[in-house]
Amino acid sequence: MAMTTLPERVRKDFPILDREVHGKPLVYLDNAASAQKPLAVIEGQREYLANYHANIHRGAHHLAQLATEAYEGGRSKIAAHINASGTEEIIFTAGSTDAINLVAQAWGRANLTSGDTVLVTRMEHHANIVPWQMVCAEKGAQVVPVNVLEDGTLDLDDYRRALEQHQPKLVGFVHASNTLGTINPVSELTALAKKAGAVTLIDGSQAVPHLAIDVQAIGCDFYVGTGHKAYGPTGIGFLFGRREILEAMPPWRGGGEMIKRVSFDGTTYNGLPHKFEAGTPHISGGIALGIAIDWINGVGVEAITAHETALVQHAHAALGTLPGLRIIGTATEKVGVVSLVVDGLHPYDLGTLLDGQGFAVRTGHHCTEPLMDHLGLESGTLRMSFAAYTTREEIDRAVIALERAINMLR
Amino acid sequence: MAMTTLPERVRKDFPILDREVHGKPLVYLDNAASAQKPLAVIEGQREYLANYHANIHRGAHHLAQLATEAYEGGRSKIAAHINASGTEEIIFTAGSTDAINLVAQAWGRANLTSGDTVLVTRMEHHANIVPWQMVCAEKGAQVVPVNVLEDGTLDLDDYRRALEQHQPKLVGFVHASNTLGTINPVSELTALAKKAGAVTLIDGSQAVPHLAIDVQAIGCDFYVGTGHKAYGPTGIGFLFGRREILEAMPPWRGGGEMIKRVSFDGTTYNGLPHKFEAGTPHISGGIALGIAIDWINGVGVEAITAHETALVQHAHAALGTLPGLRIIGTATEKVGVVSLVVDGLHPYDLGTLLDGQGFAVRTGHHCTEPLMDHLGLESGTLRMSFAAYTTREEIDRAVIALERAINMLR
Amino acid sequence: MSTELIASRQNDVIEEFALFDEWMDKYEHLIELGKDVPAIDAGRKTDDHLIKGCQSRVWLAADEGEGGTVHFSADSDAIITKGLVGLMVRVLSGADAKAIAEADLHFLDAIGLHQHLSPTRSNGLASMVQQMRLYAAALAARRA
Amino acid sequence: MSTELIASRQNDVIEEFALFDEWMDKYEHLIELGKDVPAIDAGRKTDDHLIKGCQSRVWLAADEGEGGTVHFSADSDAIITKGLVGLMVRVLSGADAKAIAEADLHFLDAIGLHQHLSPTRSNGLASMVQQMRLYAAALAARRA
Ligand SMILES: Cc1ncc(COP(=O)(O)O)c(C=O)c1O
Ligand SMILES: Cc1ncc(COP(=O)(O)O)c(C=O)c1O
Repeated sequence: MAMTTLPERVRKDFPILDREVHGKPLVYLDNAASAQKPLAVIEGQREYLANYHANIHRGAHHLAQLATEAYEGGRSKIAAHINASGTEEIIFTAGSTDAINLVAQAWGRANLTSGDTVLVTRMEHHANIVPWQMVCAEKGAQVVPVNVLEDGTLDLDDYRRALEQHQPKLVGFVHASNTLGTINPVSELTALAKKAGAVTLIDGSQAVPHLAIDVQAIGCDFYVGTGHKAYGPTGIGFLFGRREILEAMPPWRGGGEMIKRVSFDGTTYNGLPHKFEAGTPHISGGIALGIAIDWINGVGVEAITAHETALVQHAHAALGTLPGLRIIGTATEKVGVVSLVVDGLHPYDLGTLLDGQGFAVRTGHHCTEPLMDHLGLESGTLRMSFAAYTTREEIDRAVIALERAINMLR
Repeated sequence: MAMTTLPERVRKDFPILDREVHGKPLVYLDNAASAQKPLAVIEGQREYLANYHANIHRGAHHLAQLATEAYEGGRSKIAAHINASGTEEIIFTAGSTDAINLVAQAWGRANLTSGDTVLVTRMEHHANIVPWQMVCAEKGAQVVPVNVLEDGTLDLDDYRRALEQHQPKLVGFVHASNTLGTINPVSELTALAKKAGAVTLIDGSQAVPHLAIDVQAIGCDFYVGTGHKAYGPTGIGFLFGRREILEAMPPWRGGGEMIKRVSFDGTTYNGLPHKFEAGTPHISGGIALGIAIDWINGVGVEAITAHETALVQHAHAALGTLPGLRIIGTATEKVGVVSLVVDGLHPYDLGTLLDGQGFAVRTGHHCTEPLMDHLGLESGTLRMSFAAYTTREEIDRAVIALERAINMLR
Repeated sequence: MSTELIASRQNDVIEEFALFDEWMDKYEHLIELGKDVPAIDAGRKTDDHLIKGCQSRVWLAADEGEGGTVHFSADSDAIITKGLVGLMVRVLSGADAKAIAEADLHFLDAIGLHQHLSPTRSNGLASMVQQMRLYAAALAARRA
Repeated sequence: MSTELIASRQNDVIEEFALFDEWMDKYEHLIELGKDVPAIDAGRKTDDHLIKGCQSRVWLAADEGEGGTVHFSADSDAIITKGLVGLMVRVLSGADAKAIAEADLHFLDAIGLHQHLSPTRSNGLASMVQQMRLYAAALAARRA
């Protein structure tokens, strides 16, 4: 009995996959940068704008009510998807970067003082480094990195050592690395950090589109994600925070929605989650992110994880046949990300020549410069990254195209 | 010769205007809260998501290039529309609230010290009050309000007096009030503030959809606007800042895009405008906001201003016939906003009964609580607000519906 | 017992509103109820009893009655909200604490007014119902 | 004079690339040019002369020649970028400063490679061209 593959089932949902670039059929392998959107998301956003757009909350009219319900429905879907204990633990943000900045500024400025340490890993995205550098510079605190091993996994010994040595106030780490693919043992890392008395923040940007997530099982204090990498729209993401920690945190942005009462004699703030959501929200984004999560669940997170795991193994094997090619990041547990370098060749040249053949890949440091420095990869890597709609055949064709590029450049 | 009216020309662009609520045709008079979107915006966003979505900047592949060009095209359109002297003076933000917070945090924390004053007006939206209260509380500075007169215009004498007395570091004011409709004499206010040595920030949220704007002619340092009120999408807005002032400002959010180089030994920041744009931007929002501005210019800002001015006069006259009704905000220069109260009746009741008849209006304090307190309007007002597609006939019907509501409640 | 009481009162309200097909007629009735509602004692219409919604304000007073029952009285500055809080009081007041705390309040939904219960509506009604339940739950716990 | 020189050099490049219809053939040629480019003197491939794009790095050296002309030499760590900087040097080097500062550089567009000039591409090329112009403009101003 023939089984349909995941891509066979889902590709029809993605209109963009039928297009051409430079006269060649598009093969989109840049999903870690941003995933494409299923029709349900595109149409859901359209439907909102064409049928029930209105500013939400505090609106007594029907459209405002419809829009509020749909937007708050998006929040509920996120809460359920990552198993938060309530919707008030989900703060809508403009993305992961915005979410981490919220924590760095609201939690960090209230809790970090001179001499404190924030511990992160050398595989962090800039989004989980720079906000901490900024607040630490202000407070006289320091950002300390944990080492990454040759195979792209975290150096757990160094992690334990650093926890003990620095007694960090906060520990931040990626759930999955956007450059290496490595899936970190987040429950273990969280438990160790908690034992050391640290608050934990997990950057789930690359996990939400690929893995089942249970923040209560993990036990972390903060968890962030971004919509556009999870089949959702741009300009929207979320911060999960445990209720108690969010309640104790001062607000960050001021304005409408986040207040209870404003006067020139003194202003009081709203309850969760609104305390952290100033101004008119990205209503269509919240609605469409909810639809994206429905889409993921409709397809099945486990099916996506299994599919991508198989793709990574296939890609590793197929790329291994090209001489002079080295895969960067060979952890056993990986999301659908394959970074590589080719001896003597510049990733930019390879990426350009793949583009000419219709393949969208990303080259450079992938916003992980400290990792690239650490691994001695001054020009970065070429990264292919997969999604539910990526096929083995696309990977095979990418390998052929890459071989052609290598030959042209040699 | 019969002239076509503005609504006759543009209503076909707005699919939502054909819908019903509670079985009655929708009459949308809540435009100051958020405007509806023309098809060009809805379709442009759809087209992007279905055809050329990719993460932008630093991408070497074709889709990334297309997306980058379109997104940066949005920035250019904003720059041209408000006559900024270059695109690097336009920072994309999540909206006006986010833009003002950016200035309050990045400029304010670097420039305000103990004893300093930030001067704002009593007609400000919470978005132009609370961020200043927050940074002033931190710095030991104070927020001082300028009075508003009975007719809803700014008390210019009090403004001059306050400038002299407090020598404020920054002066912030709305271009047009979302509650009163009042258009402030922004060039004059800016010139006076500059003479007093203050930096100026104009909240243009309610001006962008209605008025022609020339930031160089006005001479202000900062000007903010929000997409969703200007026929554009949610989750996007902009900060204009004069190049020199932006260059001197430290960044606010940290992460990807806004950096030049990241390392654990020290991080350097990117140039304008990227220094202030951390993380993956709201790409579809930037593109669609550009389309919205094209739409406004296609229709003609002057035509929109003239149309709305006529609507306001018409509404004032028609509403004047209802006994016990008082219009709040009777300045000669107004955008399409009409606030009102009816003796002895609660705006919430009136708004609910208008909703039942198909009319979307807003009731309450409109995020201007200090103004409501000042005017002694504890329960706020009922506000009807207009857009290019609003017709005289809709206003006439709203007046009849309001009369029915009043009779039901008396 | 009290659970049935609450259920039958809800049915009464639903039947009463079934007379009105039209949205506006329903509101006309609600307004009449709002005008009639035996408002809270003047002496209790104080900030202690105030629930500040963003749109309208609600006052709520709760008293323990005989046998663990709870008696409510309430008021609002908006007539429609007042009609709604009056309905809520009519359905719940005098029932026993446990039944109130656990009541399945479906009548607003059934008569097509559920949107007023949305917390984002900010008329104070949702907060009021929450406070009624909290008061009742606390009382029930004390007596258990 | 120099303006015509720049124009005619651009036309030469455009003709040269007109031989290639296919995207890949065009790049093949660019790569050949990149391999051939007379790189910058080793002694000048220093951080002083480095233009750090995010994707590839470019080195640029500029010297004043006779009669207010400017001579450029350049290099890149990526071959395709190197081919492109080579073309840029070929078109501009030796022309007079004013002409360089004001040159209408349309040849990359004409041969379908304009996307490499996009500042957001971050390959260093756009910054290099900007620096060539700035150097030339400064020189022209000094001589005016
Ligand atoms: C005058 C004024 N300023 C600021 C804002 C805030 O805009 P946004 O909510 O889009 O950030 C609004 C609208 O809500 C407004 O009317
Ligand atoms: C691991 C990781 N963290 C954070 C981010 C930042 O996400 P965003 O740019 O959507 O804010 C990204 C993606 O760019 C990422 O891959």
